[in-house]
Amino acid sequence: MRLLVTGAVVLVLCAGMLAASVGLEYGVPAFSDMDDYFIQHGQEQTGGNNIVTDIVFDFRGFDTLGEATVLFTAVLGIGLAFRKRKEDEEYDYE
Amino acid sequence: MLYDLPFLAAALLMVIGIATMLLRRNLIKVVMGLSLVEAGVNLLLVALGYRGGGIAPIFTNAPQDLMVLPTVQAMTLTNIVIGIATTALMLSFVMVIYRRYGTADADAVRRLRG
Amino acid sequence: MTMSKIVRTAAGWLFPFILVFGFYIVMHGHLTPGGGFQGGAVIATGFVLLIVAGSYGDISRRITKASLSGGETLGLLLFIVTAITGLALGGTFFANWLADGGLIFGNPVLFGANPGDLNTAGVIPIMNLAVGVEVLGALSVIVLYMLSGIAEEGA
Amino acid sequence: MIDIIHGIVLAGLLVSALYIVRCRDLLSAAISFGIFSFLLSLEFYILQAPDVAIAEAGIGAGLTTAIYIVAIRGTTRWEEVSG
Amino acid sequence: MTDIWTGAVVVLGILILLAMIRLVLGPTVPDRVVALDAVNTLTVAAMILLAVIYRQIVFVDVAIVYALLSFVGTLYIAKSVGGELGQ
Amino acid sequence: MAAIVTLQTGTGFWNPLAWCIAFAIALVFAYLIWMLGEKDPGKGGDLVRPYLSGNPEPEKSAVHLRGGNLYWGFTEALHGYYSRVTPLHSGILTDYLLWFLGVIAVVLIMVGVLA
Amino acid sequence: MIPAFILQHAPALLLCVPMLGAFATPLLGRLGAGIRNAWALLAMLATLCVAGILTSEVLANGTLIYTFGAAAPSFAVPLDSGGIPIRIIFAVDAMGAFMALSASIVGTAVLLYSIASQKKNSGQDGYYGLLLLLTVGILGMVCTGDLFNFFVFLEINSLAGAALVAYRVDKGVAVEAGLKYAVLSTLGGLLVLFAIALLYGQYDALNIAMIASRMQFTLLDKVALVMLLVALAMKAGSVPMHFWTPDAYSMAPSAITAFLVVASQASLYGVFRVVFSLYGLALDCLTVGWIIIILGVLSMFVGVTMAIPQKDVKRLMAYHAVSQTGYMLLGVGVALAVLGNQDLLAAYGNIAMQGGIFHIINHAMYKGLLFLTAGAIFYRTGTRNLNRLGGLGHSMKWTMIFFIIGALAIAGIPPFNGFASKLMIYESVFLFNPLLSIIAMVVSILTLASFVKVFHSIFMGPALPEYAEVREAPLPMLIGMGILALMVILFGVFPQQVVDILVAPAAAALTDQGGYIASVLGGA
Amino acid sequence: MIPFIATALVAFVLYLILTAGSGSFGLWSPVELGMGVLVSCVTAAISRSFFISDTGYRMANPLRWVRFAVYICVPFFLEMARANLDVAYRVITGNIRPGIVRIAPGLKTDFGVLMLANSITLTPGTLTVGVDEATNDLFVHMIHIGMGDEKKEIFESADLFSIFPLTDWIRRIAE
Amino acid sequence: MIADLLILACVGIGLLFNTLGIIGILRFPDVYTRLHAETKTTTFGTIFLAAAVVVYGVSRLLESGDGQYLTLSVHTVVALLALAVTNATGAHAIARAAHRSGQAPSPAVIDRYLEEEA
Repeated sequence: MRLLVTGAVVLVLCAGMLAASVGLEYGVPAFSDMDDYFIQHGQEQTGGNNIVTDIVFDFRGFDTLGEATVLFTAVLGIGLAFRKRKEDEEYDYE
Repeated sequence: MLYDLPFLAAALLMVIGIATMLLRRNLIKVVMGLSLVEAGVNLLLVALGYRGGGIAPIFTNAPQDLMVLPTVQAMTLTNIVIGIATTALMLSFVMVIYRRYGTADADAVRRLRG
Repeated sequence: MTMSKIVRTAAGWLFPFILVFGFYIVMHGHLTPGGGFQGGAVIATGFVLLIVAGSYGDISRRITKASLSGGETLGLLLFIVTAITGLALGGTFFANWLADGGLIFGNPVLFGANPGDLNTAGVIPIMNLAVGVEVLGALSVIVLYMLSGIAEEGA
Repeated sequence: MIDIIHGIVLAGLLVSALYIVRCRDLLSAAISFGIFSFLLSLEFYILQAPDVAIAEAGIGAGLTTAIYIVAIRGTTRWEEVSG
Repeated sequence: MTDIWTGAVVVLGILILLAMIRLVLGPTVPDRVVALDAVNTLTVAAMILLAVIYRQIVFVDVAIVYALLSFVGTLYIAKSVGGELGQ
Repeated sequence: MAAIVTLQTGTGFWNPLAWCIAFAIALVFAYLIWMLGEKDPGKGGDLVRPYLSGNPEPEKSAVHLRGGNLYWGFTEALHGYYSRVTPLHSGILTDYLLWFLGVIAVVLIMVGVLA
Repeated sequence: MIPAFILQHAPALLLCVPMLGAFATPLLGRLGAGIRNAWALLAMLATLCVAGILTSEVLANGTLIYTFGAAAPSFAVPLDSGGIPIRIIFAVDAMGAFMALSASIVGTAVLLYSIASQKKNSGQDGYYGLLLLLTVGILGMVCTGDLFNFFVFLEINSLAGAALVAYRVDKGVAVEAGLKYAVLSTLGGLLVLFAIALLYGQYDALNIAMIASRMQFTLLDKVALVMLLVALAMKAGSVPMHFWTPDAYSMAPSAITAFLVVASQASLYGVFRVVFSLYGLALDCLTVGWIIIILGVLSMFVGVTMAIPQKDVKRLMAYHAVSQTGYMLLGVGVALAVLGNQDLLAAYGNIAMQGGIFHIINHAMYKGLLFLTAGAIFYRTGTRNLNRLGGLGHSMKWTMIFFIIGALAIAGIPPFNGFASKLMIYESVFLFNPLLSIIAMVVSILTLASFVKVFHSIFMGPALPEYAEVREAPLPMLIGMGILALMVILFGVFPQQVVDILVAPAAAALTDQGGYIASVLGGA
Repeated sequence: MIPFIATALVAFVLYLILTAGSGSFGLWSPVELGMGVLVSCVTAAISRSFFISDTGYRMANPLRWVRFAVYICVPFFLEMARANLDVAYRVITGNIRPGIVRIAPGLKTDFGVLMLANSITLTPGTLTVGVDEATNDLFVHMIHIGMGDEKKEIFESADLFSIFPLTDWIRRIAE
Repeated sequence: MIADLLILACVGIGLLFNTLGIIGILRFPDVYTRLHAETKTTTFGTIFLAAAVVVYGVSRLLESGDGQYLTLSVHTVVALLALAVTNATGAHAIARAAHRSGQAPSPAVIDRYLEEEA
């Protein structure tokens, strides 16, 4: 039963995701105005030759800050998971 | 049909990852499935930005030519780092669970229910 | 438990090479492929290589979690302070306040395809460095923590 | 010509992904994941995204494999037999 | 001239697929690691050649990262197989 | 004052102040009624001793109605519903994932067909 | 009075203040616990101030635009770009400011409470850092006007939440809950990213307003809509994707649970933002509206019925959180279903919408209050099992009073705030479909019944001997609870003020898609 | 201090190699040089204790580096070519007779052992399997052991290589 | 023209050896012999492929005097060195691990390491 449901779900999702690959045309983006702006003006506005880095650190620098924060969060979380606990920190959950 | 290959592969990777998460009971396998889904999304993102005959958007030593779209690459970079952060966090959880429960079987890790 | 002498020696020799290469990637992020994340990941992999070649107990004494996570925090603070400085100097958050200023990293850039000059791009190299330090600290401390998890179990 | 390379790399990706799904030995799955990361990085490279390729090579191939191996060592190597 | 390079990359790709047969067949974990190493080496070669095909010199850096770092995963697997990890 | 606190709900209004006043008045009435009763039943008399068929009075903590027993009747009446719904919260991660993805699939079909 | 500098840069400061606080917390933790606590509290209070300033500014002057990295914050569209936004843009409209204010109020209360409740625990550096990071995630989600930025903050939200859920690693149960939360929300996040990729691939834009102005509702947009809608609804904890909610809410430290409610509501905000601002009238409002309504009704009913037989007090409250989420989905879903019809929208759609949005802040307050009281009880007695608790009304009087306030508010008893928003929902939904309204009322009654049970079994009855030494909760915890209780009463007594000042602009901002686009793109 | 300087020099040279061609043809721009100094100092500060584990500083001698380069280019490469032809022959014919033998090269430094082990691994039909930590003896898996050779307790390291005595080269480089 | 021929030859040799290596991986009976094939032949083949690239770079450098071709050659050599060192060390690590995990060389006439470890 469970296998059947799983199969059906996977099939539907497969159809949905394949629809995505059919709807878009590979190699020919429909619009490219934002990225063309980056390519044409990125170098003069930021001074970096690598447009990807320009985007990562200048145009979309805030995403990068968020992403560094994600890494920081993961480190804090892992540190909490493997921390050494005090003796009296046992709880009764039931 | 060969033309859309990267999109097809990305979709298939996502579906394979989802199937792994649903069908496999080991928690590490579940996390691996998640990583597969993430890889599929990354591939989709990068493939979306490809322009036929384009070159990488780096002006150092590049021939003057059409360039592929750079924004998706920045997004993919971000997503890769987010991916390893989540993967590491979840694997740590799995390790702690194994130490407390003695198992990493999703069907057995179910003290919270009802 | 350590790996064999060959692997240890190779790791010791490769480590500075990986470090230099990682810093190269970090500092040339605005010219060549790479940047803070990639370079930081490369350096972190260097640390991870040292950890695998030696024993956990030995390495965790020489490279402490505290110093690595301290470096991570410092990198993040440098990053956000660089961004805030743009705000404080009258621009906005994340404004590129060093570009074309003539100061450090402030050379005007040549347009079009050119080999590139390290001394350009304003705050981008600084942010690259900050993110590089952050990522290297974070990723290597993750592996150290996870190894501490199994070391505790084995003991 | 490039299309053929595309096809080959993507086929390799799918094969290694399917192998991750079906093998019961988690260590083998982690190795397969390493190959998967390599090929994904190569695919990014072919798609003209060298930045992403470096990130995937460094993070995906080096660190993720290491983290998976440590996690497998910290738990169990063999997947439970379903039943 | 470009055809030579491209043809070489295609051959390398086929070789990668062949090496993955060992991944699937390999009875033990070390056998699979052999496949991993082979794929790694071939990928580095393919990347160097592709840098020439694309005339993007800076792409070679990716190959260096690859060559330096893939080894770490191999070492972890070897340490784990040898039963030395975490002791 | 009344206008400030009145909530217009489109079809009507709601005034918490008025409600509070009404509630206070009701409280006053209740207090008055309570005052009408006997002031002091007296200590130790038969009037205040619980009658338990002649048995001694049990300890107070023993008669405290525990939370789990409070709506026993309700859950028993809806037993058919609970016996179906409770097992769905199986605690198994993959089941949760299946529900999530299943809803996505269903909504995908709904949106794809209807919209 | 307030420097123009802060006014101008309020959206950026709103995020970088708690970020700076979070980054420095582990370093300051090495200096001493007191310094660290003071620092965290300072950062949170500063965030609250900035949120207040931002809200007043937005309510006074309309949508606030902040462009990251541009020469001036309002340069959303560069002159030479042909009218397309390039950089990350924060577009804080009334709805976003409303959510930000609500989140920072709850955050302050929770942080105050934590200073007392976590005193004995290890790993407090990480705890406070993660608490501030969770704030960052929530605030970022509600402020951003950029889809990818939304995804990044969603991930911060998920990871910080999961790490905090797993905070009590002692028996592994909390880690189990954390793992479930992490896996589900990461998968949800990836599907959100998939949807963003589809939208990007079609329109080459990441800005919500830009995509909205180019929206054509093709097949791909439908797929993206489903992914965004369901993934965010899952994060908000609606039935039948709610299974992680009771696990995570019951196992997290109580202060965190109170904040996780707000974190879920940020996802709910995401649902509303996607449906109204991103798609707007382009989508088939009736179908999607009914999908949301069905999710809402299911949430209400299943949540409350599952709550009744629970033994664990926090698990019970968690199911109630699911149930209350249903009200918000119901209210907003009704508004969405009639979005295309101006007459119906004016007749009851707007009121339903306002009710749903008002319920968001009300729910954040009273559910936070309830979880905090549960945490205080757990802190003193060490158990959460209703079968073992009893007679605490003798020793924990203030906690009992706060609990009564919260319980009456959640059950929709006047004069507390829950009633006001529920009344709006009942009346407007009754005009839409009487059956839904009746279900909502029944659910409300069941909620009351279930809280009577909780109240009875925790506070009533004779003082039990095993809790003879139980005292009142410490002062900072009471202050934290007191702040929320005060808000509950205030919102209940002056509902029209809150609706007029905060809720109605928020609802108007959501339904006015054209205004949103125009404010970002500059009068398109 | 000496380890620091040595490591920094190596790092600086590597950095220069990596950035060759950054100026005009083959030259380095001044900023690049300054950054190189900075990077190599940081590298040295972090990695000196891992890079130089022996107390001796034999490798600081430039002559040894020249010898190293010559070693890589001529004897090692030729041996490697021969090895590959050998393995290619065995791949095609399948004519193998493998076994693990012990050799005692008598090298004293870790770097020498590393070089020999890697040379052995990359050259004729041999693969380093293990190393005796105390005596620096290597255990070598050979793809083809000559008839009767398996009786020998310890193999001569010279037997492994056919054209050049690589062990002596390594001894001259590393010791 | 000479450069072209040289490149052709190098690519040919490189591909030949790589192919032989992969065949060896598939054909040999146990992990140690497979490692022989993998380590030596694929590294050697890659050396030749890289040599082809270096030849290309040098020829273009002499032709155009453009500094970027120097970068190409130098970086290729660096990649090659890194590959050689890591491949050899990695092969050693795998072999040692395989031996430690109790996998004896299957057709073997002698195993001194086993005696040592025992």
